[in-house]
Amino acid sequence: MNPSLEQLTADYTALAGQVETCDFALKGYHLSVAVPSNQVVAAAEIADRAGFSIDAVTGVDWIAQNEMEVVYDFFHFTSPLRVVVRTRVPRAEPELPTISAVFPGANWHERETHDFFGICFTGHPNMKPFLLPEDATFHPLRKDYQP
Amino acid sequence: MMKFLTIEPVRVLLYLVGIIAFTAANAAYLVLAERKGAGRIQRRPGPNEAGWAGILQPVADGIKLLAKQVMVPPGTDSLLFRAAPLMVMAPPLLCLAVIPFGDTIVACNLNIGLLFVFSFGSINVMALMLGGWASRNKFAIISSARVVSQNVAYEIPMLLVVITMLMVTGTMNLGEIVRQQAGGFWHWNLLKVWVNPFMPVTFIIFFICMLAETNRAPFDMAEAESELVAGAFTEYGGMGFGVFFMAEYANIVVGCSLATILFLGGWQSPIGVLSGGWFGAAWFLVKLYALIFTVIWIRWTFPRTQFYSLLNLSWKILIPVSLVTLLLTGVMMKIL
Amino acid sequence: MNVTKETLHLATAGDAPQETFVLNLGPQHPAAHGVLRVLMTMDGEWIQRAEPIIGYIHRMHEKMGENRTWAKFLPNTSRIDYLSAMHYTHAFVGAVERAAKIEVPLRAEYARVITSELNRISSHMVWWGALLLDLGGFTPILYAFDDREKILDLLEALCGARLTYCYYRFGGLYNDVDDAFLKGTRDFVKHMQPRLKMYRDLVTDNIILRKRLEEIGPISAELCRKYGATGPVIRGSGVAYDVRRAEPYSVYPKLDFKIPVYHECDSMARYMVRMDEMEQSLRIIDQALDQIPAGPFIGKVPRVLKLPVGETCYAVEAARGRFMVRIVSDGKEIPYRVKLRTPSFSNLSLYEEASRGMILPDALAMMGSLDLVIPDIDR
Amino acid sequence: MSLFSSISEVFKGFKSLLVGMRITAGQAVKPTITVQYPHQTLKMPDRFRGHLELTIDPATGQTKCTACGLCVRACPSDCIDLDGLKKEGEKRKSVSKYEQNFTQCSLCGCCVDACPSDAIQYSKDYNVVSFNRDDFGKMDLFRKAEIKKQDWLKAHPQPPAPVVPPPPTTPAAPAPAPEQKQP
Repeated sequence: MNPSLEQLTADYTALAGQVETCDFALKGYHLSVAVPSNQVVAAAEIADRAGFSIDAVTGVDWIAQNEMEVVYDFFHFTSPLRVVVRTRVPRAEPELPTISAVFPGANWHERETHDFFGICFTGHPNMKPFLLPEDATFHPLRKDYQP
Repeated sequence: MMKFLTIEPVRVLLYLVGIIAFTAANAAYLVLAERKGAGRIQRRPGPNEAGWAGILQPVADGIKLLAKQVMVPPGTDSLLFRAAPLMVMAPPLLCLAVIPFGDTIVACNLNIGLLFVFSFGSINVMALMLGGWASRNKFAIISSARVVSQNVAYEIPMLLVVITMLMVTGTMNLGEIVRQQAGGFWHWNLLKVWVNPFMPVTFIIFFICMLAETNRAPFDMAEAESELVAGAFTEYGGMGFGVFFMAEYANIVVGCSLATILFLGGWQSPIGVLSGGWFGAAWFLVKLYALIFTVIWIRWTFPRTQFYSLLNLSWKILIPVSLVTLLLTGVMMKIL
Repeated sequence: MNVTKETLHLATAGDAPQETFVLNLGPQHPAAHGVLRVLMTMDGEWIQRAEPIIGYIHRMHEKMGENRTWAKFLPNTSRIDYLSAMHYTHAFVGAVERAAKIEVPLRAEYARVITSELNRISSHMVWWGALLLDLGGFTPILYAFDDREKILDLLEALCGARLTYCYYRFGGLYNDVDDAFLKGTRDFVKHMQPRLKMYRDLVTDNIILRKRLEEIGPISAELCRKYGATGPVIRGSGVAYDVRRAEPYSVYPKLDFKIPVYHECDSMARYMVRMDEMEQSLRIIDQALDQIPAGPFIGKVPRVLKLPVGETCYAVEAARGRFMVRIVSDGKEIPYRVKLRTPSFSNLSLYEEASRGMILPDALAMMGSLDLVIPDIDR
Repeated sequence: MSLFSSISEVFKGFKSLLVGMRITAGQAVKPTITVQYPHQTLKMPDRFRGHLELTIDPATGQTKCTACGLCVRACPSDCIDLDGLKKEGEKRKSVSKYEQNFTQCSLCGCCVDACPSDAIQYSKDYNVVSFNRDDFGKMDLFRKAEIKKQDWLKAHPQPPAPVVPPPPTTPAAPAPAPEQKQP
């Protein structure tokens, strides 16, 4: 069941997302989708239905815009297709729902993102400190972090 | 002088000292032999710094182990924890007392030698179990549970095999068993295929069971260092560990001696010449160390078996096969 | 023989109170390959829940990427997974080259393929030896290291380092591949064929190993998909996913090689995939040695490297699976964000679900077949 | 599984064990492959990356370093500390202090790549041990280079008298100097 680019584009556009088709040779992915933060679970479900696998979940701290970006990478086992779903949350209150119910593999990635950026994934089953020490109160990948 | 040596108390004392020395020297130097053998197989020289070609390595190891404090971790049953190393060393020493090294070289010529060896040989599993249980360590407890079930499972085919041999030889006296195999290797029980065509199979079963009983690789469930750290010995340090380690080798010596006596003709010369007296002892040792070398060779070749396939091997293959050989031997003996 | 409680007909139900205990496997445990800690809730020898706890050698490579220039981050990439350092450097230089549109000369690309595949073989050899060590076989690791040493000697003579090579540079290589290296590699390929047969006779066909690995630790393709497991794990579950084919990079499209796939989903399948991969890597090296052209080994690279604003991804097939680098640049000399997506991380994350109900030795055999490198997980 | 196939499986398994034992026995009679380290040593390949050392121009016996500081800027782990001063009568600066913090060095080779005058190279010294942390924390490469200079002077017994004429020949930097250049 190889997904088609058009179908995916249509699905994500229906999700109030801004879909951008990219040149793989320049970017390293085919489809970049920006969705509102409350739509990430639906976006993940679309990827799940299309047979994608979770690659990574990570964050980027855009301190100038006072926003944090959460990036979900999906890759496909059988078709050479890569989709990037991104969403932005305000820096002051970085919260968005977890997709670990859709992709259990996102569990660890989200814990890591929580550690590094302090982004809270609501509904996450096991939001414990992960890579950082248990008593760490800092989020090292935030741009205003001073060691 | 010779007369003085044959006085019973002196003789017993001499044999006691001799057996302890033999066991200790074997345990110490088999460790070196094992490490050297492993080195050969893995194409490296093995320990070679202490003395010429590492000949003093066991001494160095012994001094190191002796100099270490024996730690008794808090929460352990300290009496059992200390007693287990003593209990593990006693059975092989006792068993060696009835093993005939030569025609006349035996500490105690017991008529029920075979029974004696097996009854005392089974105690050593208890020591491992107690040691593991007393150390109050989760790995050690898993290990001691494994050791018990493994030894129970392998005692059965081993004893079935021994009963087969008992039927063939008709005696439990180890010296008598050897004497029956006199005159050339074709008289050995191993090759007495006219008594039982499955005789080599019997030997292989005995050998496998001996490996399992002595917790040697590929059946080393007691230690299983990649799963259970050091198994039952996890909490032991210094000479406590050292004694367990030595007992393992002492048990191998006993097991291989028994295999030599039961199947390979004990002190009998394989070609008929150069037999008797000290030559006999020499032949015995040659056969014994050849078997021990095979044990070492096996250890450094195979991965460890999984615990349940180990039990499966015993219950599903070894016990049925040994029962069949037992039956066949009975039938053959009745016919012939 | 996959032993579960059901196959042994043990009383799992019933009113008898079941006592469980927690076994703390690691962070210093012989089977944990480094500092992995697995908190196992055990029912006897059965695992009820095995929760990997990681972070013991976390080094925050991603933050290190944010406070040094692109070129200065290069040595770090070989230290994420020290066993397949070449692949990791490849991904990072690939990402930067893709973003800065740097042309790489063909000779450099072929040299990258040769060294990458050598590195893959050496990494699989460590895995092979370590797996056998987990299973209690001590000799294979020394045979494997004997052969691996030949690879390391070759690479040392080539770039001066044995493990953390840092051999690839933006636009090419650190220094040219010389004839001695090419000849040595050819000799190695010839030497390796009979050795692989020896490995097969000694270990792969061994009945004890087969009993330890066959039908142990099944991981279905669907489980892999949900967790993002890649590399030999997914290929052992019957999916022919290989980044070298799915997202072709370097000169791999010009080379002819097979992707070994096994459909059994068990530990033995993963084992066989890696053994076959070593053979395929030898094939790739052989072809690349025939095809490597003369020419420069490094392209034109600006002296002060500034990447255009935007983000770029680059994925390679490392020895353990898909390794992806995502770099975000804000036009300055130093990266804005470097994300390292490592294969062992995803491969381990399915362990909790896959190991449920297994017994301890099987679970450890399965952990060995996942081929974990802990610094790769912790980064 | 039928009885017959299980029996044949047992035999096949047993045979595989014997094959394994034959292989280990075959390996056991082959010579050892190890190097007994303190007694035997290996020769390091030409490209081996040890710690840094300052090169000496074989023509003049002077260090080639001009203390330009490019290596310091190229170093990912900030482990190079150098200082240069301009001697009288010379056009360029020459190095007067060169310290490498070897405890932090990752041996990546960026500094050697960056050096415009081939003034630094890797030593083939792999056996680096010391009782003193500062021997590595502040590895004084300049002093080592001075020792080498002395050796050079001993090997080239020139009268030190012509101090005034040499300046045109002494500028030790931009000459191509193909001595240790790696391809």
